Amino acid sequence: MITQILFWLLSVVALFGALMVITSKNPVYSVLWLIVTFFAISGHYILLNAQFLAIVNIIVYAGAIMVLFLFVIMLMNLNKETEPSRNRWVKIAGAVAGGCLLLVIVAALKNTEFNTQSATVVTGDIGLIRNLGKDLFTTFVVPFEISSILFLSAMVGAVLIGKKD
Amino acid sequence: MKNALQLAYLVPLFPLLGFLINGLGRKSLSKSLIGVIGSGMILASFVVSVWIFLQVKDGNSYVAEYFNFIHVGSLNIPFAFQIDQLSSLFLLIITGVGFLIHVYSTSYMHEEPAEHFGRYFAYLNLFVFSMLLLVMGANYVIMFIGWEGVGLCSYLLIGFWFKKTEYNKAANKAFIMNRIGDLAFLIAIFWIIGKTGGVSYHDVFAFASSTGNSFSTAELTGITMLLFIGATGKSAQIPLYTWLPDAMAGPTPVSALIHAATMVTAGIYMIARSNILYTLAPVTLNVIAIVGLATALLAATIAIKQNDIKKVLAYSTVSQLGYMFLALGTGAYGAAVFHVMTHAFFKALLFLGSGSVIHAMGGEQDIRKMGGLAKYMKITNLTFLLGCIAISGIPGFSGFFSKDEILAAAFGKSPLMYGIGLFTALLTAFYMFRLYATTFRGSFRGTHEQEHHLHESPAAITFPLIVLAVLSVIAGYIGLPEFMVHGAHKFNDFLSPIFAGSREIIESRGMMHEISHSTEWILTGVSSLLIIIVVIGAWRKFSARPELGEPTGFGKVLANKWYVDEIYDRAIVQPINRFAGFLNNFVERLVIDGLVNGVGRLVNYSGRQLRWLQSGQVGSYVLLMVLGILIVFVIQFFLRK
Amino acid sequence: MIALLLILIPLLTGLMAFFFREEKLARGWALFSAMATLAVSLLGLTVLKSPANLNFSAPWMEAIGSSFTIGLDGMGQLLCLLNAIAYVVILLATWNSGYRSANNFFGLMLLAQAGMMGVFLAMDALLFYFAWELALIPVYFLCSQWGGDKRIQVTFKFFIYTFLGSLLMLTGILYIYSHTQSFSIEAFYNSGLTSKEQTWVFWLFFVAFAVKMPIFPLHTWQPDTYEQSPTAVTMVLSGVMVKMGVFGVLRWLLPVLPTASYSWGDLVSTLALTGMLYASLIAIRQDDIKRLVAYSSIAHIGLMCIAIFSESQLSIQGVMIQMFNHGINIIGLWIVAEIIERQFGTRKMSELGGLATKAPAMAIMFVIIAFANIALPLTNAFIGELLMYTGIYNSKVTQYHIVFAVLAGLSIIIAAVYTLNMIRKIFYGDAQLLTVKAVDLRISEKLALGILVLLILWGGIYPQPFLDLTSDITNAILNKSDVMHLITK
Amino acid sequence: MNALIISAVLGVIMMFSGILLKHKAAIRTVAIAGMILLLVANIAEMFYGPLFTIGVEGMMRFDRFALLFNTIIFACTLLYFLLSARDMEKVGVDYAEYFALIFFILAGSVMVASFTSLLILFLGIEIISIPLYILTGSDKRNLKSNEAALKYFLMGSFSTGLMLMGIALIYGATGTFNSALMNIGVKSPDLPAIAGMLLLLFSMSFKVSAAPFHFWTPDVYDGAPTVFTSFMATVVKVAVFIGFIRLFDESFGKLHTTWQLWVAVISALTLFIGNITAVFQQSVKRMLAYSSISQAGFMLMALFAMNSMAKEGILLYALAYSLASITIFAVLVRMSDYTFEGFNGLAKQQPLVAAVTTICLLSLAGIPLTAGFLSKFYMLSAVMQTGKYLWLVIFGVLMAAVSAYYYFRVIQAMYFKDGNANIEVSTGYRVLLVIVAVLIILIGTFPSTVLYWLYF
Amino acid sequence: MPINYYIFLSIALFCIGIVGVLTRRNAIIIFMCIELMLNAVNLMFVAFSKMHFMNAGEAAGTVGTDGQLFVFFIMVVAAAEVSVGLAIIVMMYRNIHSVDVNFLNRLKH
Repeated sequence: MITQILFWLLSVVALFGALMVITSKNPVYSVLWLIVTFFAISGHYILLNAQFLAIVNIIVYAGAIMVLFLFVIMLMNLNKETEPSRNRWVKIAGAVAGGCLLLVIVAALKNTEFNTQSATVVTGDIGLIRNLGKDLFTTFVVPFEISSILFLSAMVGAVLIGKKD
Repeated sequence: MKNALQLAYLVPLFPLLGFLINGLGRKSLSKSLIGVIGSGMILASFVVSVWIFLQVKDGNSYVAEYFNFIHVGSLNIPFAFQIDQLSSLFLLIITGVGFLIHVYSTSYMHEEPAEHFGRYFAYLNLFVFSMLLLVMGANYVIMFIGWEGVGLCSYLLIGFWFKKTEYNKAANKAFIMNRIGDLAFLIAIFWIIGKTGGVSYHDVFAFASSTGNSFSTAELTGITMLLFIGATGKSAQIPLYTWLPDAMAGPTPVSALIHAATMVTAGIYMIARSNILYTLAPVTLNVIAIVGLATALLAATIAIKQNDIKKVLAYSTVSQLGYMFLALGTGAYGAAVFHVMTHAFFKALLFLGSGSVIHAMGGEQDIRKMGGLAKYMKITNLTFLLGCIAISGIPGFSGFFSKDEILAAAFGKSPLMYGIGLFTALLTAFYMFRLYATTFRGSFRGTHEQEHHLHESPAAITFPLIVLAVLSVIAGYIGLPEFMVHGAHKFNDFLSPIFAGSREIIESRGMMHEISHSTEWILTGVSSLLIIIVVIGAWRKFSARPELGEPTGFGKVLANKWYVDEIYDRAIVQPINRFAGFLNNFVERLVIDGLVNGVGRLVNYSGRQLRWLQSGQVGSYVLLMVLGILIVFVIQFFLRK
Repeated sequence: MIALLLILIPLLTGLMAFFFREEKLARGWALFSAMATLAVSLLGLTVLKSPANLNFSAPWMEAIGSSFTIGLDGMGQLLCLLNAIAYVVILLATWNSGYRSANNFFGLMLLAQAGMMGVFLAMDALLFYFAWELALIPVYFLCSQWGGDKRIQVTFKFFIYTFLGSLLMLTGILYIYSHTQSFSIEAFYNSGLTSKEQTWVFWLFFVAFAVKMPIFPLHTWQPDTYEQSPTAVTMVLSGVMVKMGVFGVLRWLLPVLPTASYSWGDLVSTLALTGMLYASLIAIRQDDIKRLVAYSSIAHIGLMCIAIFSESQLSIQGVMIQMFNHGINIIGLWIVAEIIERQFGTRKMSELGGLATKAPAMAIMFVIIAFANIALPLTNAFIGELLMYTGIYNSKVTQYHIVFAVLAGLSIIIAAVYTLNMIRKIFYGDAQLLTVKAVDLRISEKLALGILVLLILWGGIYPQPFLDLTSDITNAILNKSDVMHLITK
Repeated sequence: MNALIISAVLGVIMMFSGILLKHKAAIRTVAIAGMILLLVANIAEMFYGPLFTIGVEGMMRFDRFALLFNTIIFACTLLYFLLSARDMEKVGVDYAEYFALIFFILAGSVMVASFTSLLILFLGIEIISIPLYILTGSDKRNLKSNEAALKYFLMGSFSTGLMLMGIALIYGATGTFNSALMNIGVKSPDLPAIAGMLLLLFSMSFKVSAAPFHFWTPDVYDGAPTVFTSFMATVVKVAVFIGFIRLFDESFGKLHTTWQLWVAVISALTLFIGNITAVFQQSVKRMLAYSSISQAGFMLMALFAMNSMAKEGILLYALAYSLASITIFAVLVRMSDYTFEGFNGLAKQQPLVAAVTTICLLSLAGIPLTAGFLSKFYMLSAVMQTGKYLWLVIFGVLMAAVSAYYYFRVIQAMYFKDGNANIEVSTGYRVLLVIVAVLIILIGTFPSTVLYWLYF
Repeated sequence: MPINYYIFLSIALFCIGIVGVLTRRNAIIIFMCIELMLNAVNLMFVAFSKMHFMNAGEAAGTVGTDGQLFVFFIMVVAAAEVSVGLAIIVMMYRNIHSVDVNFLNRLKH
């Protein structure tokens, strides 16, 4: 029961935040609204008892990444309504297209065998760091190592692009 | 002593040699040598032909196969010669007259430079060769080879003086009109091959006359009609006759040989050769008779008003050929061939005579500028006169006998035909004597130095004249009609084996219309009388005051040959030309090529249009992607089942 | 062995030719190679005619069911001979016309010859296709490198045209292949396609061949290309390459797709017939010698096409020798055209005239060849056309055979019209200002034309050897396409 | 496995070589040596098995297909290094880093070529993409380069989003990332699975620049420094293609009938847009971009047919296409003017270069006796084998004819137009070109020698 | 909670992200919208992993961890992308002093 309320609450917050992200003129507000959305999503994670991810989400996304965004925006001081809004028709077209996509997918998926199934808070501890860690360093060790390549290249790239010469 | 027949191949071989020698050596050889070779070769083959003739007279005939010309599957076309009465007769005419004309040419063409002199004789020999091929061939394909060969030679000789554009045009006209006929001939050959699987006369005629698996009448009519169309081309009948008068552009001896004596009679030869087929196709025979008669009349009317000496003769040739076809149409094949022979003599004579006149007049051909030549050139005058008498059919001369036979046959078919035929004969007599009188009688009307130059031609020219004159006087006596002297028609007896098949059929079908001797006497009498009257009339009229002014009224129409050439030009030539132009300038350029290039342009265009999708805007790119996704989803989930 | 040599000699000599910087050297080398090829093909005709010598097979691309199988049958013999003769004659005739970077020119020429040889020899569909393209590419370069002013666009059009056609053919080949899993010609003969499938494949193939031949309305590339490309190449194009189309139909269409060929024959013949009359009429109006000859060629090829699809022994036999004869004649015409163009720098007949007095030898040769072109008896073309027309007229496979024969016959007359006009305008009449200082044939040209004239007369007077050479393959084709059975069906 | 590890290590080595080695020549030498090592190691694995044994927990499978394919892309990269490594110097100062990134990309493509778990596929794609964003933008002063990089990045990560959504849906439907299990798990018709599959189809189409997801390609290829365009148009593209094929072959075999239609449509659309738009281009570089789109259209035919012929074919196609394109780009890089006119008269100045370029173009146009023909041949007959969608073959053939149009424009420019286009070439360069030409002809004439590897 | 709710929620977020990409001009915002899309996907992953865990019942063991780990990897990738992406945007800004994607139109046709 309580989870029901929480679910609806978080969903509403998340959706509202997302909408604000794409509507608010000022980039800084967008960032802040995005952070709100992320928090809501983390809340969902906890409901689905993926506690570890919830924390990571807050630390990495809301913490690191969003702050990075914020820095960049400050750096370019875009923090006022600098962005001249797109041609109205383009806006409408975009909105309509996105909306249609939503409708289509939802309509396509609404009557699948998922109906019977559910995902609620029960005693499940796969989300705990212990279990995840075990899997991460046994089964998923190869991708884990590989992702280091990703980081390396990203690092090289960032330096290569970012440094003045 | 069969070997003469086995030597038949020599007959065409000599002219061929002559052609090669003169053709290749025309630069190196001297004129006299060229002349000797040219005439000598023909003489040689004439001798052989005489020899062969003697053999054939005893009733031998012979088919010599030399090699496989075409042999494909079941179709076998050998290169073979057939020597029988008909062909041997034509051999004599061709080589005989041919020889005389060669001799004549040696003097007539003497002004030509050596090279062209050689070329001339080469052509002439080549012509004789092809003509011999035509008559000796033992099947239709060989005949066709000769057929087109003579066409080629006539083309070359008409355009002999190739610097004159109108001469070349005349040559083209001749060749092309012949081609029209040739196409019909070819189709007939295809048809025959399709039916009989062969083309040799023997097989075809056997197949035709065999009962059971044979031609249907319709097929026969078709084939014979096609062959006849071929003949109209070669023998200058309606509607394909207009090339012959223009063909007078060639040197006069050529006109004598090709366009009077030999080539133009090829059509008659062909029909006489295939007489069985024609006898079996009465419809065609009627058509032939009508066309022949019409041609005879038309040409005669035109001839009345011509002033070019050679043109007159040309139209008279057409008219005489018409006579021959009339004879064929009435089934009197013998008479036709008979007339071919006599005509060969006197028409050659007349042409050569006119040549002599032209020679003397220094190239002048308009009779209005002549007159009174009799006292300048005795032999020419005399021989020409004899020729006119012969062609007019005055009793006792060769023309009389042959023409009379034809008229009789025509009467047998229908009195109307006889009437028209007779009328034509009268016209013939009229224009011939108009020609003679205007040319040789009266006073000279040419320029002064022309008169100064007037002289009798050299022996090389007069000799042939004399020979031909003699022939055209006496030739008739080998064909005395039945009603005069019984069994004196040596000519028909000689040819009878050729037409035996037809005669049987005719008799069996009771299509024989015998006319009583008395009737014939009457007819002959009437015709002769009328002709003589006309002759005298014409003689007096034109020797006294020849018509020198431009013709008026109906005469104008005749002088302009009924405007046939103009009509052809307007009705056929120009439309085709314009249509071709339309195709060339519009259809080809715009429609078809336009379509092709259009495709290319379309590709280019759509390329240019598609580029606008590539707007460079991330937003629109993503939008297009999303739209793509949308479409796929919609179709996949809601439409595609 | 012979077959292999016929391909290898031009191929290798062609590749080598690129390295002869010296023009004379390259020219001589090319002539030498052509002579060698000719010698080989003559050997194949006379001495070494055992199948062992005429056929050759080597494993090649087994992975995809193809193999390097080549062979010489009567038809192949004749066309290879034509190809070989053509090159000798062409090189002789153009001996005096210079080309910049001659080594490339002659190299490409020889490569093209190799390609055409391959087409005539291939007994494997994929190989056939390769050769087909190999013949096209060098010609493309030849035309657009050494051609006239508009060469690039024109040649490009020609290339795209032909390339598209051959790609469609490839599709057809692939389709049959997807049934047979092999490219060998026997497998193709026994592909056993349904008549519906055959129809599709038929048109895919036919487009390719029709473009090459060319058949109305796919012909528009031809006059332009002939006009623009260097005459030596034009000779190759019209003398030999055009035959590739006819040959293709005979070898790959009739026997492989009998049903479709039978059921679509009428349509094809109608197209060809239209093309014949159309081209003949247009030819009347041409003033440019090359264009005139081009259109007359279209007409002649159209006749061959009709003859093929009337599927009678006579007609097909006729086509076989006519392929050879037409090659000889048209090359002759081009040679004279080339000489004229080289001498006077124009091809406009209206600017010419009176050559007969200035250059009698040329005149005589040309007249002979021209009359051969309009199938005068005792010239080679007469035999071919007689057989073809007879075959068409008496064809069993179509009920319109008479119509076809008669209407096609009209082109005989029209041909006479434009040919005689051409002769008249070029050679007769008085000399124009251009032609007053005309010179007669050079020795090499005399030689070339002499060879052709001899061939013309031989083919016209004693054609039996040619007929015997091609009779077997004719029957073979007819059996494969088994007409009688189809008709009764 | 060898390839993956060594390439990753090489990437690191290159990073350090940038610091340690002062001379660009030295760096280049290291890179080329490393490349050769990589190639050898991979071939060695083909014959003698891997050097290292690492438990991949069924997330990757280094089967012959993958290894053979790795060999091909490594060989192409080697050729690319040899031909164009020198030209990278012009791009910017971070010479060594470029090589490092390229090696990382190779590592990524190895993963894509041999994944069995969608996780690896995802990581592989990312490891390919992220360095590419950077390489695209590596010409920092050049606005076009920046623009290209940003466009590429934005759209690329957008398509990543699509991909992830797809994977998520499939995970929901089947509960696994393992392609084999997935194929069993899917209960067709299973809407989430199909939706996911389609989303994957889109995102992969995006990566291989198939219409209508190709829009980034012309701009990015055009804007990126030409040396790197060469790399991404060839090696990277075919690498992703192999992933594409593996994915749909192993994971969605069951849904074959569902996606076949869409692949056919996308293939046709790609062919159409690629060729038709290429016809109108003025710049050879951009033309090549479009041509690479159209070539992708042909490669999609392999995906469509998905029979043995198709798999052989795609390898052959990868090889033929990469060889030709790399060479053409290598020539293009050195041209001063990228428009068609820029090539006018090259044949006079550089006959050899022109000749080789011509051969490459002929190969791309699919003229027989070149590798290009054979690969197209395989594609078409593979579709033919399926016995349906004949229109696709005919359409492809028509488009091939169109493609001849713009490829031959270059040939015309080089040979028949007057001009004095010229490039400076070293002897080694010449030798390489000749080798490439010979290779192309050889593959075209004796494919067995190449295909042999498949059957040993 | 029926799983559908989660699916619809995350799809909704996802589509909002798409709409953002379509409608905004500021490169950074667009990028943020893409991040939003990724998070939507993450949410879906977690939901599904939970679902599979529950379907497995008592003997579940570690069913579903893979889903969560995938999310983990997505975050890894996202972090890398962000670093590169922002670098590119900054570079862009250095050159044209704007992050408006509408100005990205040197390359077209």
